Amino acid sequence: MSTMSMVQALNSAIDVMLARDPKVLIFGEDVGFYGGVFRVTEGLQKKFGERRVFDTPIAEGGMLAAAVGMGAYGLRPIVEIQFADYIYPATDQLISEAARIRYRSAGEFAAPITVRAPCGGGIFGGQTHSQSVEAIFTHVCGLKTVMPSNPYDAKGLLISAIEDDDPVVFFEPKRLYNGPFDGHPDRPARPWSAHPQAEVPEDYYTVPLGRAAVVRPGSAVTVLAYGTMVHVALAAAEEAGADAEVIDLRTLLPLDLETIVASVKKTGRCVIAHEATRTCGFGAELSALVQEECFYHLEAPIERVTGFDTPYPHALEWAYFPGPQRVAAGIRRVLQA
Amino acid sequence: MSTMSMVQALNSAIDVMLARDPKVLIFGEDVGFYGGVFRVTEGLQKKFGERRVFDTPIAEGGMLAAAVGMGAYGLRPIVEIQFADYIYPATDQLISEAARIRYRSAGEFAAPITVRAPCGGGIFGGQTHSQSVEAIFTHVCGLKTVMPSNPYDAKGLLISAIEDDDPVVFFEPKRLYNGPFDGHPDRPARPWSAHPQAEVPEDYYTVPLGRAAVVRPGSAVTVLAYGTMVHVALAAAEEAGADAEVIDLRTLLPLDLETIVASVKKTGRCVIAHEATRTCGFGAELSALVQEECFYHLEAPIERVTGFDTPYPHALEWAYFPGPQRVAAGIRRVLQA
Amino acid sequence: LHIPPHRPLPGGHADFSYMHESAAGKVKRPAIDVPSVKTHPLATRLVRVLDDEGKALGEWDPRLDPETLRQGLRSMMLTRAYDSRMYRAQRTGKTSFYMTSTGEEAVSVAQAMALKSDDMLFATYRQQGLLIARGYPILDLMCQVYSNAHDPLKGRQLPVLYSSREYSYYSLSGNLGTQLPQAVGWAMASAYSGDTRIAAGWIGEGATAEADFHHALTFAAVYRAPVVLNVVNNQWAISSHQEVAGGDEATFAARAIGFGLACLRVDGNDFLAVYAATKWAADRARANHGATLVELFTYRAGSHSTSDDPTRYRPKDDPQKWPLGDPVARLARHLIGRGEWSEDRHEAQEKELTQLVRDTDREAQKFGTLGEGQRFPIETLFEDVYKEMPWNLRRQLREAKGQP
Amino acid sequence: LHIPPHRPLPGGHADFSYMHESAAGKVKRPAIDVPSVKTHPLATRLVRVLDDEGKALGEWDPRLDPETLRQGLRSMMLTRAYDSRMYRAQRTGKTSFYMTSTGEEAVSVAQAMALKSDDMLFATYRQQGLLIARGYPILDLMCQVYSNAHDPLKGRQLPVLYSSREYSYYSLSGNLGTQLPQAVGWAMASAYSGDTRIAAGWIGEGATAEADFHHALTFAAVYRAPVVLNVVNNQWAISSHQEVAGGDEATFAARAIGFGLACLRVDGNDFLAVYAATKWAADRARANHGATLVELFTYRAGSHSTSDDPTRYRPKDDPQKWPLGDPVARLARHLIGRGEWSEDRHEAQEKELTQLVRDTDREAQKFGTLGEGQRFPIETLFEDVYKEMPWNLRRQLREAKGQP
Ligand SMILES: Cc1ncc(C[n+]2csc(CCOP(=O)(O)OP(=O)(O)O)c2C)c(N)n1
Ligand SMILES: Cc1ncc(C[n+]2csc(CCOP(=O)(O)OP(=O)(O)O)c2C)c(N)n1
Ligand SMILES: [Mg+2]
Ligand SMILES: [Mg+2]
Repeated sequence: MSTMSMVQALNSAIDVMLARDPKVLIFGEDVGFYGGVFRVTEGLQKKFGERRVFDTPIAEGGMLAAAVGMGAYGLRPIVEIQFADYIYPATDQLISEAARIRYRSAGEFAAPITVRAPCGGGIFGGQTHSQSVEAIFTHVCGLKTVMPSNPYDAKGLLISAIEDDDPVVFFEPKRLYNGPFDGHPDRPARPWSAHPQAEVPEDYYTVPLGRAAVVRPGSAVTVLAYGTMVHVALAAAEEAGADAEVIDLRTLLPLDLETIVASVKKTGRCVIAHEATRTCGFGAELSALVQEECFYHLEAPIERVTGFDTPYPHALEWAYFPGPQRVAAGIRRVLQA
Repeated sequence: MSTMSMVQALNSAIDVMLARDPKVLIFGEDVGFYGGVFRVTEGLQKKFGERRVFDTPIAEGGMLAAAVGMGAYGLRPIVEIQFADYIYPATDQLISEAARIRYRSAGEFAAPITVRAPCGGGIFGGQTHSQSVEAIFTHVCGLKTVMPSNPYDAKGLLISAIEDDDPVVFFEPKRLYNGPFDGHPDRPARPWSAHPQAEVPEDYYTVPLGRAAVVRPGSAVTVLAYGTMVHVALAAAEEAGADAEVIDLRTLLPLDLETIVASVKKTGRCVIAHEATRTCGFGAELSALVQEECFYHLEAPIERVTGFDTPYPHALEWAYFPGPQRVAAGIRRVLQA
Repeated sequence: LHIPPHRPLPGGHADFSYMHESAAGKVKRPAIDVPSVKTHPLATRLVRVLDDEGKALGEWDPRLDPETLRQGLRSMMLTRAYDSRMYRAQRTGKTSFYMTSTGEEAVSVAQAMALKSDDMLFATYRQQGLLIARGYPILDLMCQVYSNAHDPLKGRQLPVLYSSREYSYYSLSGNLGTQLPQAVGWAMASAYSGDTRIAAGWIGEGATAEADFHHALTFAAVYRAPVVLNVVNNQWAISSHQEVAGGDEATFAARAIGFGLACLRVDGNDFLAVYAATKWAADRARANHGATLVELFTYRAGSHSTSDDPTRYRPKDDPQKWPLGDPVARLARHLIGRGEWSEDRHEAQEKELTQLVRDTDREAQKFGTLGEGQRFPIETLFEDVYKEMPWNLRRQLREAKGQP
Repeated sequence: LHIPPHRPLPGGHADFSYMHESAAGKVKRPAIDVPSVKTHPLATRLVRVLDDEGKALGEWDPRLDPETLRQGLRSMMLTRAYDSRMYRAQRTGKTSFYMTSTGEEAVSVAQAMALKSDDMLFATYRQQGLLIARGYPILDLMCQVYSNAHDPLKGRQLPVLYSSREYSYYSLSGNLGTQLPQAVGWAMASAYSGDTRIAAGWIGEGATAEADFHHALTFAAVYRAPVVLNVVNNQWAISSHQEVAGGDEATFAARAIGFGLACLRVDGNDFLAVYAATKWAADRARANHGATLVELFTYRAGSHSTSDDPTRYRPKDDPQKWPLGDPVARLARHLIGRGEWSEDRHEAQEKELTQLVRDTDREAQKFGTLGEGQRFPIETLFEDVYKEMPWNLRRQLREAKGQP
């Protein structure tokens, strides 16, 4: 056990898997010698050599294609997309190839690859360094989609993703690299060292894909969140003084519907929070499912608190971000409805 | 006025606009001399010349990039993507560029382009000639998304799309090219000539973007559909013997929420039907919105009847397709709930 | 604005004046380990071995024994017989779609023979000859085309999008180009693993405009991947001529130059030349001297697929006028010239293969066709989306079965 | 598996042994209407005019009058002064991000001057000199970087992603490469409209691996678009050396060969050479002889951006050891040699520009900085997503304003 930041936990997961399995390798822009622009692969090339941790040409589509070919050979490549905003050039290889290969080859070939991509706001990066694009991939059958909210889960989920025999898109919220996690720019950011989930074992362990976690039990309202928004939801619950049950989805696809339904049937109220733009965001699917599963238990309309339907702005980053005030307001509306 | 098929109506819309506006041009794979694999541009190169109707290299990303550059110059290019399944290589130019340019340039530059793409099943084309990918684009702010269900709307909406100053993704359901429209492969297909909406004026007219149409009035349940599924919904309503109000959305983004809400508040029940895969499909957003807007009027859970969360199969195309039986079953469930 | 004019026109006559083929035997054969720049002059030449009389000339003659050549001839003829059978099967409504490789059989058959049987192939839909030359059962090919109960791909895929791990043949995609950079990735994995197998990828000249082609060349160059990258320039991409893909501005082999890759340009209808060029590139890759871009200059003699009528966009006599002839006829003529084959044996073999294909087709149809007979059960619609079926698919399967 | 080794290493010393620059004046200048193949040998040469003593030699000397050169020198010095000012502004927390073009000023300034003022520019984030040379107000540049109330882009864009229709400068994208094929599209539109304006696009050597580069070359070749396509090879892509982009296998100019495009490779730190090469390519495009791929061989003297420290991935002395010198010093030396400039005037101008930039910065900060002062109102977050604001954005705007 030691205290790890998000970046250290991710680095540790890759380190552990490179050591355990010679079929694992990782590549992407600046991931080799430099160790990645967010330092997630720092020290790994030195430790495991250039053949296992290396830079690629700047071509996300090429990286994915190479990974699919390597997967067909039997390797387990990890691809780092420097920013989720730059995953679009890779969508064809990801959607038309990686996600389809098992099905179209009747199980003869697979794509056991993991695509890591930092997502969301947090660095005043403007519209091309801040996007949350998960909903594009949760619509694609054949893909799994993961977004951790803390170092312990990040390492355990990333190891599960690497070991998974299907392609996994693994999103890493940038705001959890540096904070503030709770979405209060005005207050001093609480470092990971002050968080219990920063207690991370050095060696191998997994957090299973497809399982959500109830991170705050409550009985008045259910708040569904993932990534950074888990911390925002917790802060909002406090600020609304609400007996809110906060669920960290952790894996979006396959979704842990049971945990969600059990909670909403108990509370009768539900708020969904994500940073991505609202329309057709993952919150739409969550809302539709909860409504289908819990209709007769719902005492108030399901609320979505999300990013606005605009590109991510630069100067007004915090005005855009669905912070604790907005989530708390949503919780209050649902409780008063 | 004359009777037109879907293809003829689309051809007429492009013909009219090429004649009206020298800034309009159309290009894509095989659209020039050959007239397009679905014959939508037949005769147009002969009539307007190679400079206005031409073939491109096989590079959807290149086509979109060229269109964005032409749009910046002041032209109104129409791009034909031969199959919606092949739009992925163009997603970066469509999402990161066309959809963002007005915003990031503070209105100095725009992308007044129209991207046409045949979508959905209907030709036993298997997983790479049958996809309905609209939900990927309805999640993207800055884009408009359209899907007509009949020749009259197709021409009027396509003209509106071409004249629109924002980028429009225009999906053309292949099943409406040939039929059967109602999703009954076993029965003789009713040709367009037998449909009133095949009565189409030869010259210029528009059907505004952002307006749905109530194609079947009813008071017991609201059925939301678009494209081919409008015909399936109508057939299903008959077969369920239900007093169903069927709404043809026509434009998905911007959505005509008013018409939807007015109907559901009246009926208190809602079924959503689309051919695309279920999870995070556009139906999720529709369900979320209806539940947010009409919660206190809903007497039954909102039902989604959709394509399954699998790739589009070849042999089992009709088993995959959400046909009238499945939609009728959904209507019955909602009525009995 | 310059738009490449559409020519030759359907009304008019075939026009191949744009071609400048080198005479057979004229192009020198470099050693397999030369620096790639030494091969760049070959980008504008055409490696040819067989002359118009069917004699094998020059350094590129692979000097293959008659038995091997007869085997190649047989595979090409079998491919052609199979193609015409399935084309007609589609025409008579037994399946939804088909694509022939008529006129291009030397490309797939000679290349399959020049590669090792366990080299990994990332083909397009027009290299069925690769599987046939490797001895893949015609019955299984047919069942895939019929999407019937014996289809190895369970009726999921469009006809001709075959897949066979056993025959080291990667699942075909309906998306153009995607597999070329995958071949490079597979080759990188092979090198990473110290494996001696190489990869080979194919792409049509039209599809070279896709991003995947660029990615394949870039990654192959940067990581010196042991792969053979083939551009099959059959002059047409559905209705658009190779100049729409840039063929008028430079050859497709020349695309290698900007990446420092080796390149070869070869008469794709010359079995011996295709074999020799492929062997050269494969040996070079296997010896870790890097990837080669091979342009196979050939002609799509038939329609693009069962969905189009070529006489709407090119002259009727275009196929007949193609200057580089027919690969089957040319190889047969060569063997006959060597006294290793005869008109009679040729005719007999044609009959035999037609019969074999007819019989196999009867077998295949016993398992059903797209329209009729047995099918895979509904479960197969939901299997293999993931390794394990998630709850949403289990639910949807129940719905599809009409269960609550 | 071959992985390009990371070199030179931070610990060690600069190593430019991979470079083979031609001597100044040695490369011949073809006529602007030569067939593109005639330019292909230039892909492995380096067009240079200024020798080490600052003398202008050979056919490529554009023979510019002293006034024009002094103007160029001033724009380069102003760009450098502006860069260092804003770099420090970021360091002192006045904005989120900044990128300098230090060492590459000749690329943007000389190219802007060689093009017509209304030619459309599709630049990357490292050609701020284009705007400065065209006389775009430094104040507006700064306000964009500060995202303040006077920011022409309303605080929406990351610093340095400028846009100005008035100055024929297309909005910069944060996505690499995307604008190169857009430049081709714009050029196609210009040709379509019988316009005499051409387009120019820029891309870094690292980004040439993106699909957009391939699309740009393909479309430029097929439609013979009036465009100048520039690859700025500044040796680095963040931490990865040009060989990771394939620079060891061939030059980036050579990528033109496979498309039959004209190409030039030029000393990017030689103002006269850059001007002459750009003029050649622009004249060729304007005369409808087609597009040219120009590789500008230069060096990124500073960090990639304010987010990285180059000493972590390259030797400290790397910038100093760069063999092709500094563009500002080289042009100044040339002018001094011609008796048209002096050390004193140079120093004075440096002071003047530093002062000018300091004063302008004070002005700019009056409108606020990222952290402090005025901002654009919340409405601007929702405007310009579409031409007209749809209901969902109107609603969300009300929510953002705390209205019911
Ligand atoms: C990404 C993508 N875009 C478009 C298509 C439609 N399409 C199928 S085949 C074809 C022509 C391909 O021509 P070429 O690459 O020369 O191969 P050939 O058919 O001649 O063997 C096109 C445009 C596709 N399958 N995939
Ligand atoms: C599509 C995309 N992928 C990755 C990035 C992240 N990124 C920004 S700059 C850069 C390096 C670019 O190097 P180069 O093209 O040589 O341009 P230079 O910075 O040297 O001017 C990278 C990888 C991006 N902005 N866009
Ligand atoms: Mg072809
Ligand atoms: Mg660079």
